[in-house]
This record gives sequence, C-alpha cells and structure tokens, in this order.
Amino acid sequence: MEDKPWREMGLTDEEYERICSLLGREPNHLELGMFAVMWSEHCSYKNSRPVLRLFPTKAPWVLQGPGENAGVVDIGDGQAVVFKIESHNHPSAIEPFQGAATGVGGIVRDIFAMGARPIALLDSLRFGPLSEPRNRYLFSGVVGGIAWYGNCLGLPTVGGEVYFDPSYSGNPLVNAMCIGLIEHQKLRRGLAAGVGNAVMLVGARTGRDGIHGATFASEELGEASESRRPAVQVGDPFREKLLVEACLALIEEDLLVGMQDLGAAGLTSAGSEMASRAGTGMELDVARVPRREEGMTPYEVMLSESQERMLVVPRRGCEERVREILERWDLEATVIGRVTADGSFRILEADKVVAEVPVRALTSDCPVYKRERRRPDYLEALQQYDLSALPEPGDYNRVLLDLLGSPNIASKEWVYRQYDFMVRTDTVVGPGSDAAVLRIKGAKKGLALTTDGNGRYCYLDPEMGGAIAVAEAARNLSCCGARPLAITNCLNFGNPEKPEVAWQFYHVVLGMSRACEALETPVTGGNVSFYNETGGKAIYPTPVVGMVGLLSDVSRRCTQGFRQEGDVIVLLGETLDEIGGSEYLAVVHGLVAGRPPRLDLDKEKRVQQVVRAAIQQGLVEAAHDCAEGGLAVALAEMALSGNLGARVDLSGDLPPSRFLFSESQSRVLLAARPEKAGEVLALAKAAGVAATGIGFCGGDRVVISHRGTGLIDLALEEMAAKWRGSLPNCLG
Amino acid sequence: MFTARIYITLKSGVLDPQGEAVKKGLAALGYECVKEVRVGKYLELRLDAPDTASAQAQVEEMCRRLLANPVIEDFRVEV
Amino acid sequence: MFTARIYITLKSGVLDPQGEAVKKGLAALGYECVKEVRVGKYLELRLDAPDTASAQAQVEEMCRRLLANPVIEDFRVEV
Amino acid sequence: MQFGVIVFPGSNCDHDVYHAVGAVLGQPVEYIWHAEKSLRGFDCIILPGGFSYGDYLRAGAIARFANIMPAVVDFARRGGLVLGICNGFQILLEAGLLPGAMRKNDCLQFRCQDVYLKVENNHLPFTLKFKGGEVIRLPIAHGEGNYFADPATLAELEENGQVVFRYCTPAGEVTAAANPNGSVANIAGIVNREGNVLGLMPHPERAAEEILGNTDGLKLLASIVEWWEGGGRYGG
Ligand SMILES: Nc1ncnc2c1ncn2[C@@H]1O[C@H](COP(=O)(O)OP(=O)(O)O)[C@@H](O)[C@H]1O
Ligand SMILES: [Mg+2]
Repeated sequence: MEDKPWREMGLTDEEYERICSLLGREPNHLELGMFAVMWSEHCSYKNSRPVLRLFPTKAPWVLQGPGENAGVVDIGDGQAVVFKIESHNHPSAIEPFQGAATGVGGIVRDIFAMGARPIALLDSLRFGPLSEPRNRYLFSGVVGGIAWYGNCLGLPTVGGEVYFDPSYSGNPLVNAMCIGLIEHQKLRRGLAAGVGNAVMLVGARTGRDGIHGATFASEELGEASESRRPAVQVGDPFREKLLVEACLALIEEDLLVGMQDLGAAGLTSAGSEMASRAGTGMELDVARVPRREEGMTPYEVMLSESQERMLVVPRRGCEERVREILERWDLEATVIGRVTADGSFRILEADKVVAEVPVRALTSDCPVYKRERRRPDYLEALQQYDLSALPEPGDYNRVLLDLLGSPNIASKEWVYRQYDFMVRTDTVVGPGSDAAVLRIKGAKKGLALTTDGNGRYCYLDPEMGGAIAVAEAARNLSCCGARPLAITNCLNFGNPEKPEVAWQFYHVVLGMSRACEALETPVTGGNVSFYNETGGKAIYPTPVVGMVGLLSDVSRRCTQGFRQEGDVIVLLGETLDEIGGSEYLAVVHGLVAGRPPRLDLDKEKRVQQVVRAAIQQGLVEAAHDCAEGGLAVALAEMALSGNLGARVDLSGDLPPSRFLFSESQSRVLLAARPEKAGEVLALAKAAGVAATGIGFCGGDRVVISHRGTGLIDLALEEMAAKWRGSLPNCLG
Repeated sequence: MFTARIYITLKSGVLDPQGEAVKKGLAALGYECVKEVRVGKYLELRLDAPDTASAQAQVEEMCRRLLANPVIEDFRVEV
Repeated sequence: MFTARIYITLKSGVLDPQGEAVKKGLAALGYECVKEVRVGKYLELRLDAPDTASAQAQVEEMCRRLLANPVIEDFRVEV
Repeated sequence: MQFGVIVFPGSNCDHDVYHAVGAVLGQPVEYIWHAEKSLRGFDCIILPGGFSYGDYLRAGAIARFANIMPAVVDFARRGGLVLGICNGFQILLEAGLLPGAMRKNDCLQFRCQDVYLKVENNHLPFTLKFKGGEVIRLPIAHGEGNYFADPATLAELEENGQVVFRYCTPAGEVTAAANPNGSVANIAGIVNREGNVLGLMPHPERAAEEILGNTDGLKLLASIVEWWEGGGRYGG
C-alpha cells in the first residue's frame, strides 16, 4: 500500500499506468488526487457511459440533452424548462440531515448554472423498514434536511416519492430534482471560452469539507465509512439563496461567458470541465482561493467540496461589475485564474506550478469499462414462483386497510407538510395527487412534474421495471392533463464490477430507453449512483425517473380526488392476473416474487392519449392511475383525497385478490359527470382502449362488489385513520 | 438529584453558517473586535443517579446515543 | 485575544418545546431518570479587548442587544 | 396607494407579496432594499416572509438591525401602516414594534398547511373587509411560529383587542387541536396598540387568487386599500 498511493484513492494499477502514459511521467501527489476524483465513477461515468448511449436523447423540443449541467426543453413563447435529478445517497447514509440538505444545494446550483431561475424541487427517497430505529433516524433526518435547505431557499418542494424496503437498510437513496425556468436567450453553458478571460470563484470560502467525496460516492459503504467524516459537508442555504440571486443578476446583465457549479471534486472538476467543453485550457492559482481554514495545501484546495460556490468566466472587462454584484449580495468574488489556449490544466501556488495536466486527460481520456454482464441466479426461482398456489385472503376489508397502512402506500403528508410547497405562489396542484402542477405567471400554460421508480419491479425484471418507471411517470402527468415532454433520471445500483449488477443496469436502461422512445419522452440528463451496497449486498436496482410535462391550458388541470356525488367512475384498461412484485404480495404474503406486471407500450400510449384528450375536453372531474396496491387502493385514494365515497361493481373471472390488488399497467380511473360519461367511453372506444363504467361517486364509504357479491365495504373515516395515521404512528 | 450541563459544539473544521452570520451581525452593530463565533447547544438536565460519577457516565452515554451527532459534533459534560 | 463563552437559556416560566422533546426521546431510550431538560444555546466568541473586564462588559452588551432575546431568554457570560 | 416590500437577504416571499399587491390588487408597489436608510413616499410597508439571514441565531434577530429598520420604526411611530408576514412578523417582534417573542413550533418541525383563523378584530385597516368573528382559511409555512407573551402582556393584548387572528377549527372553535405550533392563546396575529402595525404568521399573499384555490388572503390586502381610499389615516 505504502508505495501505491493511487490504490487508496480508488484507482487501479492499470489506471495508474494509463495516467503515467498520458502524462509521459509519474504524476505528483496533487495530480494523482485530481485524476482519482475525475476518474471516479461519480465524475467519469466510466462504467456506465457505453450503456447510457442506449437512451434516446433527441426531439424537436429538446434544446439541451445530456452533457451539460442540466437538460433543457422548449415550452413555447421563448421559454424553456431546465431540469435535472441527482443522488446524495452516501453522504445521507452517514449524516442524513446535512447529506440530504447539501444534495438539494447541489442540484439547485446545477439549474442556475444554466442561467435559469430555480422554481421547484422534488425528492425521491428509499429507506429500510421503519421498524428499525436507524431507518427512522435516517428518514426523519433526510426529510428534515431537505425541508431546511429547500424552505430556506424559498423553493417549493412540490412532489416526490418514498418507498421502504429491507434492501435499502443501511443504504438509503436520496435523489433530489430541481426545475428551473428560463427565456431561451438567457441560456448559459459551462464554458471557459475566450483565451485570456479571467476565471472567478464566487460564493463561500473554501474549507476542508468533503475531500474525496466523489471517490467516497464510488465505493461501497463499510465499517470504516462512519469515520470517514471529512466526506460530509455542512450546507448553508442562506448563502445559497444569496448566490442564486447574485448569479441570476450576472446573467440578467449579460456579464458572463460561462458558469459552472462546484460539486463533486470541487475546483478540479469545475475548472477542467469548463475548459474541456470550450476546448481551451485553464490556469488556477490556489493561493488566491479564499480559505475558511488555515494551512490548507494545494491538494486540499483543489479537492475540497465546500458547498455554495460557483466558478464563472466573465466577459472581458466585466470582472469589476461581477464583484460589485456579488458584494451587493454580501458574497465574495475572486479572480483565481484565467483561460488559456494550450489545453492544459495548470495549477499554481503563487508563482510555483504545482500541477499541470492536459484537460482532456482528466475529462475524456478516462478509461471506459464494458463490464461483464451475467443474468443473476436469483431471477429464475423468483420469476417462476407459483403465485396461483397462494390462498385467497378471508377478509378483503382487512387487506385493503393493511395496504392503506403500508408505509409504501400510506399518505406521505408526514413528509410534505414539512416542505414549503406553496412558496412562489405557483403551485396549483401540490403534493398528494399524481403529479404536481405549477402555473407560469403571465401565461396560460402550466408545468406538470413527477418522479417515479419501483425498485421491486426492477429487481424481478429489470427491463420491464425500467420501462414501467418511465410509463408510470408519463401516466402520472397524463392524469393531470399534461403532455409528457422529457425525462431526467437517477440510476441507483449496486457495484457495477459485479456482473449481475452490470446485467441489471444494462437491462433497466434498455427498458427505460424503449419506453422513452415509445412515449416520445427523451432523456435530457441524469445521474448514475453505483456502489449502493452494504455488507456486500446490493440495493434493488432503482432507476428514478423525473419527468416534466406541459399543460397548454393550466385551467384544464385534473386531480385525483373525487368531486361530486353521482359522478360515473370509469376504468380505462384491463385488469389481469398480475400480482407478481405487488404491494399486496409483500404485505399479505410477505413475498417479493413473481414477474412484475407486463407493460404494452402501444397500449400505454393510447390509454394516456385518451386520458389527456378527455381532460382537455373538460369531460373529466378526477383521474388517477392504478399503481401500487392496484384498483382498490387507487379507488380508496381518490375517495380519501376528495373526501367522498364510491360504490363500484366489478365483473370478470379472476379471483377477487386479483381484481382488487393486481398491479396491471396502463390502467386509469376517471370520474365524469353522468352526462359526459358517454363521451369518455366513446373516446376510449375510438382509440381501441378498453373502458368500463364500474360505479358511482357518493356517500362516505367505499363499497366494492364483484357481480353483486360484496368484497369491500369500509367507511372513509376508518380508511383515513390507516392511510393518514401510518407514517406519524411509525415515527412516534 | 443532579444537574448536568452539556455543551455541544461543531467539530473544528466543520462549517458553522450560524456562527458566520452572527459574526457578520455583530460587525454590523460595530463589534468588529469579534474575530470568530461558533454556535453550539447548551443543555441542562436534572436527573436521579446514585452518585456523581454514574451521573456523569450516564449523561455521556446519552450524548453519544441521542443528544450529540458524533459525525459533526463534539460534546462536554459537567455534573 | 479573549475567549468568551455564552450560555443562553429560556427563562424559567417559558415552556421549552425542545427540552420536552429531548426528555421524551431520552425516556424512550430508557433514561427515565431524567426529570427535566432545558435546551439552550452555547456560543464561543474570540474577541480583541484591552482586558478581561472590558471583554466581559462588551459581550454582555452584545447579548442584551443581539445574542439573546430578553423577552424569553436569560444569558450568562464567562470570559 | 403606494406599497413597499422590504427585501432582506434571505427574504423569499418578497416576489409573492409583490405579485399579490401589484398584479392581483393592481396597486403600485416597489421593492425596498434592506441597505437603504430612508423610506419616502410609501403608504404601506410590508415585511415579507422568508428566512432573513437564514433565521440563524433566532428568526428575525439579525434582520432587525438592517439599515432600513430605523426608518421602518420611525414610519410606524408616525402612524404608517406596517404589515409583517411570517418572517416579517418575527422581525417586528425582534424590533420591538410588537410585543412578545417566537419559539420553535412545539412539534419541532416546519409546518406547511392550511389553517383556519378566527378574525377577532375587524375594526383595523387590515381587517375591515372581514366580519367580526368570521372564520377564514390561510396557509402557514414556518418552523418558528410558536408565539409567546408573558401573562401581563397577554392580558393587555386581549384587553385592547390586539389579538387579531386566532387558530381555530373550521367551525370557529379555538381549541388546542386547532393550534398548529403551540402559540399561547392560539395567537396567529397581533396588532400594536395604535392599530397600524400588524404581524401574522399565515400568508395572505398565498391565498389571493382563484387559481390558488383561496382568496381569503386577498381580503386582508384589499382591506388596506379600502381603508386608505376611504380616507383613513393614522397619526401625522
Ligand atoms: N418525498 C416526497 N416529497 C414530496 N412529496 C411526496 C413525497 N413522497 C410522496 N409525495 C407525494 O405524495 C403523493 C403520492 O405519492 P406516490 O404514492 O408515490 O404517488 P404515485 O403512486 O401516484 O406516483 C404524490 O403527490 C407525491 O408527490
Ligand atoms: Mg401514480
């Protein structure tokens, strides 16, 4: 170990050899550290890049695909939406509050780095079961941290998701998504262009925070992780708020050539990436970097992951104005270097060169690995599991109540009431429906936002699970009347050096790609988080899809709660015998087995078209898709959200457990005024979508029967106690 | 009945945004003489214990388990 | 350079929601021996001053003006 | 009627209230930067919600020393209308323009939700469009809204009709269960003795448009304009 310091930094012997040959010499300690962070999976995507090429990335409305700080899609009228999702899993496992908080800070910087005004946040979370104190601690800490940072910034957290499963014990997932709004001509890229231009560091001072955080994110969590304290940073949302305002003021006055946030790998990555994109070089003097602590070495300065900092390249002669604006916001701006022509990333300490490497060597010459892929052994037995042999439950009321109380299905109000989801006064549908809807002041249109991803499905069938994640996100948007535009995604997996994980990864991406293709929602960016393992055991393969949709008329939006007595309830799509991977199976039979429901992309597309058309034509009072827990849960959620009961009668020849709890895809429940129900059915018929009137809204109970035989009869109050009470009760 | 005083501070090197803001606030009030501010927590506990030593030991255990966050904080206990 | 330690606590008549919560948390961990918890703030200041007495006086003034809220809080300063 | 919205570092509802007053209510409104020293030509000053100075130390503690604050105090003393919303309310308390102090919510968590409020005093420039005892619905979003005043101060507030809004049930009962943060006497908003400085934790600007599903808050803002246009003036 002694004489192979690169190993401790996470580089292999071959990678070290490659660095030597790229440089034509051995790197010094600082250079080695810079390579180690830039060549970590977190920064280089060396294990994922070849697979990510499967994603479709183009559409006429996509203005910026993967490769920039965030994706950009056109929403008409010269406006665009900027969005991206990112993980902060490992830091949150160690220090949940600050880990999650700084995760939010990081993704917000990605958005305003593009010049966009951040307008909303979403969060997608996974934890182990709440029966364990450690998981409760992680869950409350993470939610508290997101609340603290987002609320202080004045950004509404308008949606997200939370799932609990033993596979995430010890390795929680914390994925945060940010959305920004911008006028096309204000878009900025992370470019260090214009030889001779100054490079300025703005925002917080640099301390010894999070040195080697990128490397840390690229290894498994182990016994030693707890003591790896320097990898945990503390956030300062107040300073970030000032930084947002100051940086947007720089854009407003058109003072910048380029801007880039400092995230993982700090100055090393921001500097080299900006130069790489512009095809230039850069010279930085660490002695000029304002420090928070004394005695920092060039190594520490270059690798520090101190938060709330940005790197900007001002137009020539604008440095003073940049400084003035930052000062107005009580922030520092310091010239720390300049753009050069020689393609070299040169680090000085005063007048001494302490590191000098080609920009490309750091950013594009990283080795790319095509990992060996092997179908995991567990799949065969699980997929073949004979679910037809399971006994029917005796009491369906009991089952529905248990499902409503399952933390995966229960109301997430305990979470989102801690988030200020209303600030900015644009949230017209907040958390608690299928997707959030934001109005855009001064315009007729609106935006719909959601995140989705079912790790259990992906575990049982990665390709199907990946496709379902995309389809469900799109379905959630369609259910509020929005046209899905594009996705960002966060791919949370185990160690990609294991062939089984590489196989899962490949197949999830394949499934997602097929769905993106079919639903015309290209990928505009995202993030890969590997090495989510504890004790050598990987989490479920968990892609999280963040999707953005557009409502041409925001007044024609739809929510999931029933609205009026007497409305007809229509089921679009068919219910099949598909309880594999379902919440029913997990809660009632304690099983994760079978095949997840099948997704027919063509059918999915048609169902969504019908839903959108019906909403846009004003035929629908409420809409909600059938997801975890199946039709019974979807119906209960619509009743609980609208505080209005329903009475439905189902037909068909499946066992009741399947009717009620099967998670068949491409199903949506609609409520329509009786005089409009006919039109809804006609729309569906014309599109070749199965549609059945199954009952009516009314009363204060949910009553479900099968050809007249009662299955479920529950008072709203009793269901609400389970559904709303579950999380608060678990958390004490 | 014993009274325990607990002082919880951020580990050195850990960013203290509150301290920074308070320092600036003091400077704005004219107290430029203040060079550094660190903000921590102070807890007073009243507890039953057989003797001082065991009170001390118990409270230290409480700090490790609940009251302080060992990842970013240090603590000190006086009984 | 002097180091001042400031202890800020809620006045005794003011209900302390944090203290109550901590007490409950401790009881849940089995520390029923804890009868009362008050949560306050602990600040450390590094400041220039001609002598201890004037440092003490200055810091007390800072507490009255900014660091503590006299409506609900008491403070104590040690230099 | 000219409104001014003060922007402190960390204010984040400044745009929202600006929008509600300007675009929705159609009144002239301007931002006022915290570093300014004087206030001229304004008829009503609003201290918006947010996290001034990160709410570090105590909510509002640092903001009350902003350059603009002596001018606000002076404006209030001369009878000008001052409205503090959420963080603005906290700043008014710290500045001594209103009595009492804020503690952390008794649940120790941030709370974002709708609450019901009983209008206890509708004879103010801020409330004249409400009926006495009317129950209204407004959103709250705060972590430190647990209002405290000592018994003597509280008695004085009650006696002078300075308690303007109280958390209540939809039916108007003032109960512990309807209190979202532990405030004494379910207090959500108070006014100074002279009746020209109002502080409240709920956000009227978030309930000022049909599309947001609630216009109860607009009534509060519109009251101010009606009072002004009816020739209402305080002091000199
Ligand atoms: N972590 C969270 N943050 C904010 N909102 C959340 C979170 N988790 C769930 N929600 C909200 O709760 C509602 C239900 O979530 P979920 O059951 O995942 O919905 P669906 O199954 O329709 O995707 C959604 O409106 C969602 O945005
Ligand atoms: Mg859904």
